[in-house]
Amino acid sequence: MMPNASVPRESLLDVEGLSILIKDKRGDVRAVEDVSFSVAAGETLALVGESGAGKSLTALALMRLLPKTLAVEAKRITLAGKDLTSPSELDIRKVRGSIMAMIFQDPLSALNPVLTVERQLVEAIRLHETISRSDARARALELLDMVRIPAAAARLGEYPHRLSGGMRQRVMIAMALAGRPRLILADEPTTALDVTISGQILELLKELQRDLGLGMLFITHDLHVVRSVAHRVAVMYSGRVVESGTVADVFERPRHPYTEGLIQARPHGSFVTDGHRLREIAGTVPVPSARPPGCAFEPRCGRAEADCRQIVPPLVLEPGTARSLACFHPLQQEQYA
Amino acid sequence: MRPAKLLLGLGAALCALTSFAQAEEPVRGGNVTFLMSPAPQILTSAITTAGAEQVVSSKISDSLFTYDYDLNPKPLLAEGFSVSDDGLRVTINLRKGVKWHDGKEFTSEDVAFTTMDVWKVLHGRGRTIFGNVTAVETPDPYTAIFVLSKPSPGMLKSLAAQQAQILPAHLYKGTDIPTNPANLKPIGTGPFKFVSFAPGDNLVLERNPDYWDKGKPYLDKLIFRFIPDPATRASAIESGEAQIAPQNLVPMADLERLAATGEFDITTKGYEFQNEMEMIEFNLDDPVMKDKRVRQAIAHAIDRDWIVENIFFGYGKPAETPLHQQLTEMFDSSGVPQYAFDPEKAKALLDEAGYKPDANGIRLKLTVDPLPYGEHQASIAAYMREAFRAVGIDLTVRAQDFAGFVKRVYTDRDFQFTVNLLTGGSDPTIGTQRTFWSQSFKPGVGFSNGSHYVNPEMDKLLETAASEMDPAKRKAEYHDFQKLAMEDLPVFPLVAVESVTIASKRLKNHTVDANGTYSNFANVYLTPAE
Amino acid sequence: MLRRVLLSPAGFVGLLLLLMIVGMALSAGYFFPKGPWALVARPYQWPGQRPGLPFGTDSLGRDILAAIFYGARVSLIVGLVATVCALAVGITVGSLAGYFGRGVDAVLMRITDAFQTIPGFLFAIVLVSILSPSVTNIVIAIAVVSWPPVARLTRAEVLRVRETEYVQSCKIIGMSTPRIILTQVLPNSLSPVIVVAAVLVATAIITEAGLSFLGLGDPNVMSWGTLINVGRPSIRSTWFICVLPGLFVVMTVLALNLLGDAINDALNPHFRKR
Amino acid sequence: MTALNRHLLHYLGWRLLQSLVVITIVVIGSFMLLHLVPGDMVDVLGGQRGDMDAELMATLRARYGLDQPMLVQLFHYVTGVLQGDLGYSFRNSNTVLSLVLQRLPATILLVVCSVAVAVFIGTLAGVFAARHVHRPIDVIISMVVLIFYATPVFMTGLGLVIIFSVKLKLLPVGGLITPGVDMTTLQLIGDVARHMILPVLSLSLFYIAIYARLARASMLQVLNQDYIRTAYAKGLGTSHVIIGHALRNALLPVVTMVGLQIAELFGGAVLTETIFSLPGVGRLAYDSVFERDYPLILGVLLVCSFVIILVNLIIDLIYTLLDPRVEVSR
Repeated sequence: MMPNASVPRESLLDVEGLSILIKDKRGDVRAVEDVSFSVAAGETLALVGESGAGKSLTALALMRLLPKTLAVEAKRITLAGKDLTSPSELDIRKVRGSIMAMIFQDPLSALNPVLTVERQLVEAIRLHETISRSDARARALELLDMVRIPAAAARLGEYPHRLSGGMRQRVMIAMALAGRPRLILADEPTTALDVTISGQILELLKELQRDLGLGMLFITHDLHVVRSVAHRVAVMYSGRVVESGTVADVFERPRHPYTEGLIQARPHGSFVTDGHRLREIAGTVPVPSARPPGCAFEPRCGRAEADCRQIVPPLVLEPGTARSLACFHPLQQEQYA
Repeated sequence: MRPAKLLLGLGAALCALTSFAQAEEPVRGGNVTFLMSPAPQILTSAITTAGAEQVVSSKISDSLFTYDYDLNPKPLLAEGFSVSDDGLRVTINLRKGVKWHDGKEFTSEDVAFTTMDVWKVLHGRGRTIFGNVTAVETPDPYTAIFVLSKPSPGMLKSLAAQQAQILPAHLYKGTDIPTNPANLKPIGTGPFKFVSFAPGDNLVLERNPDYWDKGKPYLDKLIFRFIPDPATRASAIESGEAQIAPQNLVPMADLERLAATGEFDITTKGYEFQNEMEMIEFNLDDPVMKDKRVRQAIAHAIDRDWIVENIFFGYGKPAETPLHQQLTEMFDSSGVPQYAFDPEKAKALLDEAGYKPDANGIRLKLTVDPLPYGEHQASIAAYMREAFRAVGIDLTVRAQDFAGFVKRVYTDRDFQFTVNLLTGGSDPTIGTQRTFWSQSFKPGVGFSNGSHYVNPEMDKLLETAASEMDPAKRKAEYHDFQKLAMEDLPVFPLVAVESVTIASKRLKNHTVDANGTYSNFANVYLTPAE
Repeated sequence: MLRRVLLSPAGFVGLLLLLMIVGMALSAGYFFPKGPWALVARPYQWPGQRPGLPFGTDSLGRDILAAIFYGARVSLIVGLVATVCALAVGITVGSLAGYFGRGVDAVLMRITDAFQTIPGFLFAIVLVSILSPSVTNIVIAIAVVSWPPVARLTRAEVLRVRETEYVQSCKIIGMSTPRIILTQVLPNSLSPVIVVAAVLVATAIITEAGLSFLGLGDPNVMSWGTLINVGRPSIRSTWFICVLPGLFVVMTVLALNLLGDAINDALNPHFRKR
Repeated sequence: MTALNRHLLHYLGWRLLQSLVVITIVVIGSFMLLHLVPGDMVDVLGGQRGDMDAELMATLRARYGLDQPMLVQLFHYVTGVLQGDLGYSFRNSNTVLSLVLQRLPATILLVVCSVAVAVFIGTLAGVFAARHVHRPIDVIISMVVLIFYATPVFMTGLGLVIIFSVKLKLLPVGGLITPGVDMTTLQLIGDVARHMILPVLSLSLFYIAIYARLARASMLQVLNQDYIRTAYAKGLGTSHVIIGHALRNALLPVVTMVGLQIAELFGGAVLTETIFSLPGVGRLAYDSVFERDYPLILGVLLVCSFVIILVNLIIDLIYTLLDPRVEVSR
């Protein structure tokens, strides 16, 4: 079930100090604050956290698809050697769909209802590649096969509303791959699907990643999905990355109290037989504008001390490991049973 | 034989003289656009009294005579006429060599057929004008003799194109005249031939090359445009797209402005055949209106000078008798009771009649029905509502459309008084008699004795004057008529209306006689623009 | 909701204009005790030509400003009453058709279609000439012509609301049908109708002006339409008689539409923040 | 594809049946309505012809069948309509059908061009305003179109005539064709076009606002949809997204509105035809109401309703072509 442990290769995407501000007359609010992470080719980084943590915003910020009322600030963003810290409209347009592609959550509304699958696919293909219409059609068929859509030729002429949810998500993936991207941003692609279909989609994504050597930033709130798809994971809380590292490390030896709480909150085994109550984390995620001064998790953290309240703990790489942590009083190694 | 022929000769000479006076040489060619509204439904006026049809058909078919400003007949299709001593036989000598547009010869047969089978049967006014004609003898193709049961001097005054358009017998005889296709594709004897008719939009006539009056008409084409909106008509004239608009089709308020530009000439001549009068018809069957003092009070409460000045812009005169001032031969207001604007007298009369003012000064409530045709009657009614308030009468103006008005007033008799526009015509027997003659009252028949006035003395007076041969005696009889009418006041004449024609200065001879714009436009020409 | 309407610029301007018009209507008696019909001076006086007559006089010498003040009263009443009638009929027909569906819906909708296939303005002309041009008849004609769109809109909303769970649950607990319609279905389907109401009042005022322009106005009642009709023949020279009331028609319709927009935005705010 | 055709036929059949019911209601309803009108055609004839006596009026009434009870007249009328005979207009001495067909082209031309202009410019303005939402240009556009919507059609019309025809003398004052000039078909088309500019402009200016506001609202809504974000994510430029993806979806409510508005436009045509003296059915109906020419009024109402239903049918089909989700089985 565990993906093969990844050996750090040259990174595909480097994000440093990314912040997203909600511009408002009464003063700007930082929805996402000083987030840093990187994704290597062939590697999947999961961005996990409760809803409202700013996961989707972060992905949309990379694609510069945020609504006008939100502003993006970053120290450094590089993608496959290209500097995307503050790209012009033209630069980002060239990158979208060609180097970096995105898959969205709700397949039902992500496809244009009045255009056939073929038109939307061919459009994506011919956007970044000068290719004749017939060749593009062939490429589209090829893509549909690649995402395992049965009887692809028949499906081409269909309108989205005649396809099932899973089928549509496959088309979305095909569309994302049309521009031969090197990095896929997947924003909870399986959340809207029922369990069996989402399992197939996850398998498909892993296969594609392996076959095409893609880097993937996978956004989810479901830890199961993280374990089955991701190599590394970054945990976000109220707009900040609080812990990141390899999935194995973080899951077996979570150091940040919030990560530990998340993992414990996961139901494992069956309720009926084991009969023990689920552990939940008291309190709720603060709204960005009402974020406490120090560490955002402080009010809900059993281990909070005075310094947690005053200073925002910086995300620090632990020497000698692949782990980064933003906590003054993390759980120590030995505490594990 | 009466010395009529001599009279006629004099008239002809006079006419030649006047045209000689215009030294300018008539310019040949050019098209003239003539504004008209409402649009005609058919193109012959032989079976209708509607204005649009009259203007149009007078250019296509000539009539027997045309009349100078003093309503003396001038030769057209008839070269002359003579009246027998007893006034019962009127012989008309027709012009030779006149052809219908389809090449057929114009003969006395056409005159006989039109008089007996068309005018007397289907034409509203024709039935009274030619009421006394028992037969039309045609001894030869160029002589028609009207045989009368009683002398009708009035008839001789109405053989102009407006009332008496002659139809081609060879096309109409034995057909259902009102639905005869020739009504929409007329064949006439006039200076202009029919080209095309787009109902509601335009009618195009072109020069009749073999018109009997060689060398005429001067114009190539005569185009009628039917524009319903008064403001758009004014724009058409001002922009030069149209050259002439008769019969107040351009609102009087614009005339001042257009006159100031110096490019137009504005005339009130050429409507001597109309002699339209704005009148109040009192419903004598109504309990309140039955009382003469109330009628007189209403008369005194109206400032007719104000109406002429502000609603007719001076184009008209306050009426002093039921006859129009332009009927110079008959009009005589000396010794005729007058009703000056005198609110105090009006209040006194109302007191006398027993209508005392109540708490807030209202003596009685009345309703007026203005004729829904053009905007003058509605304005007069609106003015009266305010003027009557001063004497304690609370007046309500009732609006309805034409059909509703005719049914309410002349069929249902459900009204107190109207503000009506009655055409006087060129002779009292044509327009005025029907308002006062008890015989003309019949429920359902429009514009005839709306007040249901029955006065044997008046009937006798009208009947003798109608067939009085001696002009002097006839004038005296109509003078008595005017006195009696203003005494009994079944109808209160308000304004002797002067209709106005506005035309570009470049358009010459558009109004040369009493027919005015209803003449055949044979002499009309257009000088080139500078 | 009112606060949100006032906040949006459109709503504010609209409300301001409307209050001004309503103010004129209410204060007409106070400013012009003699009423709109009195002949105060020589006709066709240009605005400002005589002191005390800022808007000049019409073709009979009546004070145009007085006529406009009183006209505001009539035009607003015509607009409001016609709209209320149209809403009443429209909502009844729409809710019945929407709620009961099948037979009732088919019949009512065909009748609505019939009304909507006949050109509204032409139908109003025929109606007014039948009933004779008086204010009440004009109101009836306008109402008869403007209820179909309301019916159609209400029906669509009722169809939507009828399927919602809370209406189903009412049925389950045995609530009587009329009570369901009145207390559950209608309150939730009327918000778009309210927005249309503002536009309906505006359309009614324009229709009344149009009818009067064609001479079908009520001569005994001074509305803006009456004044326009009085001024129409001389529009080429003394155009202000027509244009001044016309301006007020424009202002009222503008105000109502702006208000309609503001209410609409306030009711479904989702694309306000774009 | 045969399934689709069968579906289409079923749909068309159902819609035609509905339309027939509607037309019957229109015919019978308006026939009853017209008979409530005080006074009839003979009253008008009597009034206009001067002194017609009672017998003549009685004969005319008998001849026009106005003396029979209403139901009998209705029966005759309906049987006539079924055979395509809409009756005879005695006032215009022509059959109602030819009279109406003679004047229908002017109105159709006016209405169709006005709708086209209103929809085209309206949508353009709406989309442009939506694209620059809440910016000055958006407010200006919304305000300008609103002002034209608030101005009654007859005032815009007269204003245009005064400016373009009288002062600038560029365009004809009214009418459909310059009469009395024989022209080749090409010149004729040019001439009619010149005559139609002002009427179409004055009628469409009124309706532009409706389409502009609708297009703006619908475009704003569409730009919110997920598939627009997907389009941007593919790397498409803004204008490409708007034209390629958003426009087609935003047009759906606009097309429906055309169907609803078409009847109003015929109504509005009455005023425009009066001002620009266009020989259209609007004015024909208006005049015939005052002449109590029942067959003609009914003829116009019937033909107008028929055309409106036809247009609605066409618009429904266009809608199904534009929006594949509508399975023609509504």
